[in-house]
Amino acid sequence: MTVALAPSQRTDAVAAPVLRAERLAKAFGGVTVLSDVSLDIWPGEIHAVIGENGAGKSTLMRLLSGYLHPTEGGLLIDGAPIAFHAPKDAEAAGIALVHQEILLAEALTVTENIFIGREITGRFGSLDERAMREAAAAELAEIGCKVSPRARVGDISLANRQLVQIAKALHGTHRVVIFDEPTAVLTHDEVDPLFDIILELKQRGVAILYISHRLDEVERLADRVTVLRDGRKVGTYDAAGLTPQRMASLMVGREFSSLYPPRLERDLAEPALEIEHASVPGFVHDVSFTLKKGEILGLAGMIGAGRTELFEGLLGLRPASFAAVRLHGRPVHFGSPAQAMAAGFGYLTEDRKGKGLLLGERLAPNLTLAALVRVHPVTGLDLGREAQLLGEAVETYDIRLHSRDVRAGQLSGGNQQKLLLAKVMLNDPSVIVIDEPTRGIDIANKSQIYAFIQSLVREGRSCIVISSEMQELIGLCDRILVMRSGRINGELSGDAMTESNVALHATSSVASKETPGGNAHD
Amino acid sequence: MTDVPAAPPRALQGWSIGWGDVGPFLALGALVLIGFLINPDFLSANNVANVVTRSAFIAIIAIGATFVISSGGLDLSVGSMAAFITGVMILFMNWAVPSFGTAAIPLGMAVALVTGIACGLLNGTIVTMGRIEPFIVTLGTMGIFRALITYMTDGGTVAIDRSLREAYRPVYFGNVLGVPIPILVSLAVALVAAYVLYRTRFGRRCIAVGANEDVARYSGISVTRVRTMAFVIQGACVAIAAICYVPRLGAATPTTGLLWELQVITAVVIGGTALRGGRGRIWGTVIGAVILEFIANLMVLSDFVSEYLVAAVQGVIIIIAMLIQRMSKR
Amino acid sequence: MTDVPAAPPRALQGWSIGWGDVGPFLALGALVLIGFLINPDFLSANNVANVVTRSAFIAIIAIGATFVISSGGLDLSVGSMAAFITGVMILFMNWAVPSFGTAAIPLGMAVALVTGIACGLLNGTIVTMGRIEPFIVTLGTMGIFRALITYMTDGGTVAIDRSLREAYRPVYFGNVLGVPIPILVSLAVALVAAYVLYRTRFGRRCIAVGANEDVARYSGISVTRVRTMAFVIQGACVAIAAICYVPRLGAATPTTGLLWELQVITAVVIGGTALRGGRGRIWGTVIGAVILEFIANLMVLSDFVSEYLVAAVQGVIIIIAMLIQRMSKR
Amino acid sequence: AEKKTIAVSIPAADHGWTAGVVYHANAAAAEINAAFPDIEVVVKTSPSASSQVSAIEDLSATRQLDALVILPHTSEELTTPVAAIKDNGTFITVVDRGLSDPEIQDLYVAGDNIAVGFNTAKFLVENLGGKGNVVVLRGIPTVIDDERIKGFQDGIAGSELKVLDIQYANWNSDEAFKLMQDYLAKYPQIDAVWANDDDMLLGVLEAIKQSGREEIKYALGGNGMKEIIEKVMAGDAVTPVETPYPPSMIKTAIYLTVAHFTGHAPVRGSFKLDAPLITKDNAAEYYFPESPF
Ligand SMILES: Nc1ncnc2c1ncn2[C@@H]1O[C@H](COP(=O)(O)OP(=O)(O)OP(=O)(O)O)[C@@H](O)[C@H]1O
Ligand SMILES: Nc1ncnc2c1ncn2[C@@H]1O[C@H](COP(=O)(O)OP(=O)(O)OP(=O)(O)O)[C@@H](O)[C@H]1O
Ligand SMILES: [Mg+2]
Ligand SMILES: [Mg+2]
Repeated sequence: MTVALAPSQRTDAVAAPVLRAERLAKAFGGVTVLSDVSLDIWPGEIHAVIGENGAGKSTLMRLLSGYLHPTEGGLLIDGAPIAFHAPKDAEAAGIALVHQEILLAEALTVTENIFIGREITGRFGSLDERAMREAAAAELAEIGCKVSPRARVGDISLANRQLVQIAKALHGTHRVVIFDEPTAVLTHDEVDPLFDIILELKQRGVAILYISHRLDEVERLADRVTVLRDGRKVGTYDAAGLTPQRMASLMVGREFSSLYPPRLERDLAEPALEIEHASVPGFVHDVSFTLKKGEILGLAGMIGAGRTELFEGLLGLRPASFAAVRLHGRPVHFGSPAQAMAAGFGYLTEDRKGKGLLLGERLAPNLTLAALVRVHPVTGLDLGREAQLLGEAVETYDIRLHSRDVRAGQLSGGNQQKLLLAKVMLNDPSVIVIDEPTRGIDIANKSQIYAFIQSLVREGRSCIVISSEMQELIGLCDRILVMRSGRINGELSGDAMTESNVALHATSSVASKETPGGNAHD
Repeated sequence: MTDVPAAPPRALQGWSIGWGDVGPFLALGALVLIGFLINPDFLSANNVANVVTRSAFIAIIAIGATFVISSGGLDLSVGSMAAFITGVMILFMNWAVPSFGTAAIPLGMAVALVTGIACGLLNGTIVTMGRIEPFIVTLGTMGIFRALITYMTDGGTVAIDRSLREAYRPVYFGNVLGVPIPILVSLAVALVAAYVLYRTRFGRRCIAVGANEDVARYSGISVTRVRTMAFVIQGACVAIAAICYVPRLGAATPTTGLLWELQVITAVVIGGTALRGGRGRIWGTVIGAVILEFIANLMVLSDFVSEYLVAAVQGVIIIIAMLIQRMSKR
Repeated sequence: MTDVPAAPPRALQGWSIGWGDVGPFLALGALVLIGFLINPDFLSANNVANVVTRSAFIAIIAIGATFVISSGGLDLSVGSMAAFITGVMILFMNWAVPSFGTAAIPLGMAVALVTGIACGLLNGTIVTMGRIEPFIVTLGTMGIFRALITYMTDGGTVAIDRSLREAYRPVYFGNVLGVPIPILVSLAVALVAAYVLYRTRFGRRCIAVGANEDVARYSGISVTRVRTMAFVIQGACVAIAAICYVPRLGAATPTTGLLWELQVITAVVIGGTALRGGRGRIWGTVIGAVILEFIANLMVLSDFVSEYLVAAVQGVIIIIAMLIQRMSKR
Repeated sequence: AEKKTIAVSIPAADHGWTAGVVYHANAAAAEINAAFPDIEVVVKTSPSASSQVSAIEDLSATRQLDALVILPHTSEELTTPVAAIKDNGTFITVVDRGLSDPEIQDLYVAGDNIAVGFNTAKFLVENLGGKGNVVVLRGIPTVIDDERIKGFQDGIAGSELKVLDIQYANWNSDEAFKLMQDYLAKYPQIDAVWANDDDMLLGVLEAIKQSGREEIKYALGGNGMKEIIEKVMAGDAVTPVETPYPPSMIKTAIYLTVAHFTGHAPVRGSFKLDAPLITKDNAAEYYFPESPF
């Protein structure tokens, strides 16, 4: 306090950082995950924080916004030390956080979620629903989110939930807004309105902290970049001189070369999965396609294109009809995910928190949950074998953790994703659908996952990759199907696989015949 | 300014009857129809008035339970609490009547209300401060309230003073323009409760806490305060119910309110409130209480159920009512 | 490739006693200590044997409840189910004894087991197929089972045939190497249950279903089958408890098993199983049952509690035991 | 003649004694409905006082009742509702538990709870030579229970019989078994046990048998359950006597009520059934082998 009142600080006020972290450290139960991190955030700057999965980015952000308390070090606002006991305190000080994980009450509506804890009341203290709804609608419109303010959050897509979460955080006036991987679940088209908002905030002198594994976004937005590695700060750099290449090298601490593995040249003939006239009422209309054995097939589209629903229908998780489904030439019908798994079909969900992992459980039970036969000889579960499998998974997928005894929910977001991938692969599927494989994964690991997917097909498996990152589909896939409003609106392969082509087919109703270079069936 | 698609009009949403949730009403309709077919007397004005008046008791308590349950809690102590409050109230009135005459009645009502609020506060505080499952806490206080009233009355019964009996009688047996007073009271309680739950900050926060505690906490809501408050409301509702029913019962006995907690929770759930919290339906709860009372009534009016099997048939009907309620949702 | 430190050795984790969860043991320790200070007879071999033997029924039933609760369900019908199974078993044995002699006893046990499994299947099927809150379903079947036994016995008592009584007596009153048979049975049930819950696929799935239904479904688990199976296990456990129970008093009465459901749930929760599912503790449950019985015993052995206040003190102790249990977790 | 309706409202069978009541009420109803074409007897059971209030309201709301035979769950809670029915001109027969206002009843049939306790106490005082240690199990906190305990305490007054302990076991044999085990653990010397109801006595006997304790000279109950009467008939040393509180009093009451309508003279007044000691000699009179109680 006394420091803040010192005259020298006062005269400096205009030039003082709005938020300053001093030698922050954080330990969970004796394990230090962040140490000695100092940071200055200036008004009107966009400050990116990058680092590998588990580097401590989210932890740092939670410290800055009152969700966690530092074990050591402290915060200063306008040069005055301050301690947050709860997120509400940080909010009062003008700091808002958009979480990496979605934190909304599913049973409540969009409006209700946005206004939890700060409801607008009218006469006699009664809620002013109208005012709240209108404010919510305005907020949503501004970031380009098209959901109804009356919709139940449990009923809207993951991407829309993320947008609602952003709307919630942006409501009110702020001096610092922290975005922790806001675009991980968004497609390119949804990213633009968000960036407009961010730039507008910057114009108004709001400080932005921005975390992303999409380094091109960082390059595009950031003024300065702080790099974290293993819980320590590597340095803060002016964005001007940084290329994504250089950022990646700083993150991983060594030279980082190519993201995508070299394309495999091979003949694809034998069908692995044939789907004819698939319909999922309300989501997918008459979709047919064939996945070849050994192929990596991309599935592109915007939010609501119906890609996820198509496969949920296939797995028997929602009502759907198929004229025929053939797996390796044999007709199949999956009544449940269990049947699909038994047939050698694997599906990795896009919603790792809600449908992928038991966040309160330890890692080993999570890993083996869908493949218990593998650790279950007649004598019952073999915990030793299970631990061994976890060890292998940690190796193979490079899951970064401080102890194998933690709960899945305590892993960093990217490491959760890797655990989920390991879980699905444990079943040894011959055809695997990966919905958003690299959501929240750092660049070094992305390239590992790409290499891994390629090794899968090299072993004779076949793979469908659903992704909102066009780059990754183009870099990885042999062929890309673009879905739009529940229909296949184009098939791209070879040189036709360009960002502009994918975007074109995802947004406008070009008939598949006219697709340049696209040949619907061969 | 916005390009948000217009939401479908949901007239009357909120604190007037929520037409989105017709389940309980359908179940009630089916029950009434069956009842009428079995015994036409079932729909005689007299019988209907009796049944609905009776249901007011459980309805009022269940309205309180709607707050507790939708905020993610549970209160098993309501039955004993009702007995305890009735006992305290009667003891107080009997003590006060020599000095205050019939003014002892309003005084007694005030005492009942204060006692109820205190009981609710006790439950709420232990649950929130001790972070113990509400199930266990209220099972504990259920024993405590029951034991206290047994102790205070030396294991027996306290009857209301004869001189107050007639003066107090109208609170249960009277009517205004033909509508029995307990029905009016429960409607009033339901209206206020619906306003509080659907139209105030507290109500909104109650639901939010029940829906997702973490989200509520991170949004700056004091989960402790909201949960505790829900228990306090429950206590107040139990007190109001006790006040209405002292004239009917005329006494507190160690068996007063036995197993009411189960009826109350059943009424709430049949009404469409989610037992895991995050969703509260005041009018559904009221209908749920009426349904339960109609089922019991039907058992008495119909002749073909062996009296040993009454409980079985009741169980089956409740499950069927629940099925009807669920089906109407899809 | 990674620098992950090896996980600390967690010996004995899993189906032997989970040392990570000492809460219930601490609470039991505190209770025993207090009991001893109040009345040294509390720890006499005889008293301890009596109390632990008595706790066996609730323990066995509560072990079943651990499956139901950890898979996200709840079973309020266990008490009535116990009475129903006891009644069916005794009626069957009395009918069989003229033709089969004492072989009627093992036959009766088989009948009891089948009945229990059928009852569990009924509960499970209604819950999963009807998608109705387990609370309501089992409240309904609670009434149904109770009514059926009342009906079958004309509202009275069915006593076991005199000729079987002596032959059957040892199942409750006998011992092996000084350890009473009910204790051995409940230990055996606990061992098997711990194996099933911690060391089999089914156990894993049970916990997964309770923790997050969606994750379980996406992992290829049939939520319906797992939940139903948990209820079936509950039914089998109730049957085993009934089999041990019959020789104790030799009769089924309409009060058999009254309110056991509350004791069972309390034992499970005190034992550290989460009431909202996703976490099950078999050994904790057993200790929870023993704690409850010790509390009741302490009430009788101590002299300073008025008989009217026993329930209150019991309530307070349970809440305190819960607090100790919670505290030890942080 | 015009058909007369007699409603019988009794507690649901929730323990042995009430089960006996239900049995005898049903038996009486069946016999009367067969024997008197002009009389219809309707039996309704209720699990609690408030549901009993509801039940009699329902009965009177939907049909004309000529008579109501009621065994009230509790006195106070039923008084006002029964009075309301009386106002419609219904003949009221009260059984066992009196209403708070005796003016309401036309006919009253009851056992004598005080005598149940008192006679048992007198037997113990005489047979234990005026001194000894007694433990007592009581039922559910109600008037009946209070009266029995009071009678017992009056009965031992002046003797050197000492009541070591008295606790509730809720008229439940299981709880009685546990309570007795605990008494046995707590008190090294017990001369006699009194469970004020035979359901509880069954549990007590089992606990004594298990403990192998020999010093307990008497274990007595009350109510006249057939299993206990059998013991008395057989000359059991520990349970040589019994006090009746027969559930068949409901049958008596129903028949008396019927007599009011079929006989030539009105039947009114109070009938208090005695609670004499049942001994080996007179036990057969109190033995109903086909009753569930
Ligand atoms: N509650 C917790 N308990 C224990 N460890 C934790 C907890 N929360 C985070 N960690 C650990 O702290 C480390 C840093 O996690 P953090 O979430 O900050 O990483 P991140 O940089 O955001 O990674 P990602 O890019 O994958 O989101 C991880 O190793 C993680 O396992
Ligand atoms: N449970 C639900 N109830 C109603 N509508 C839903 C539900 N889940 C999703 N939707 C809607 O269905 C549409 C498709 O959802 P979703 O965004 O998951 O499709 P997708 O093609 O998998 O897109 P992406 O994978 O890019 O997110 C969206 O408009 C979404 O709002
Ligand atoms: Mg993160
Ligand atoms: Mg999707």
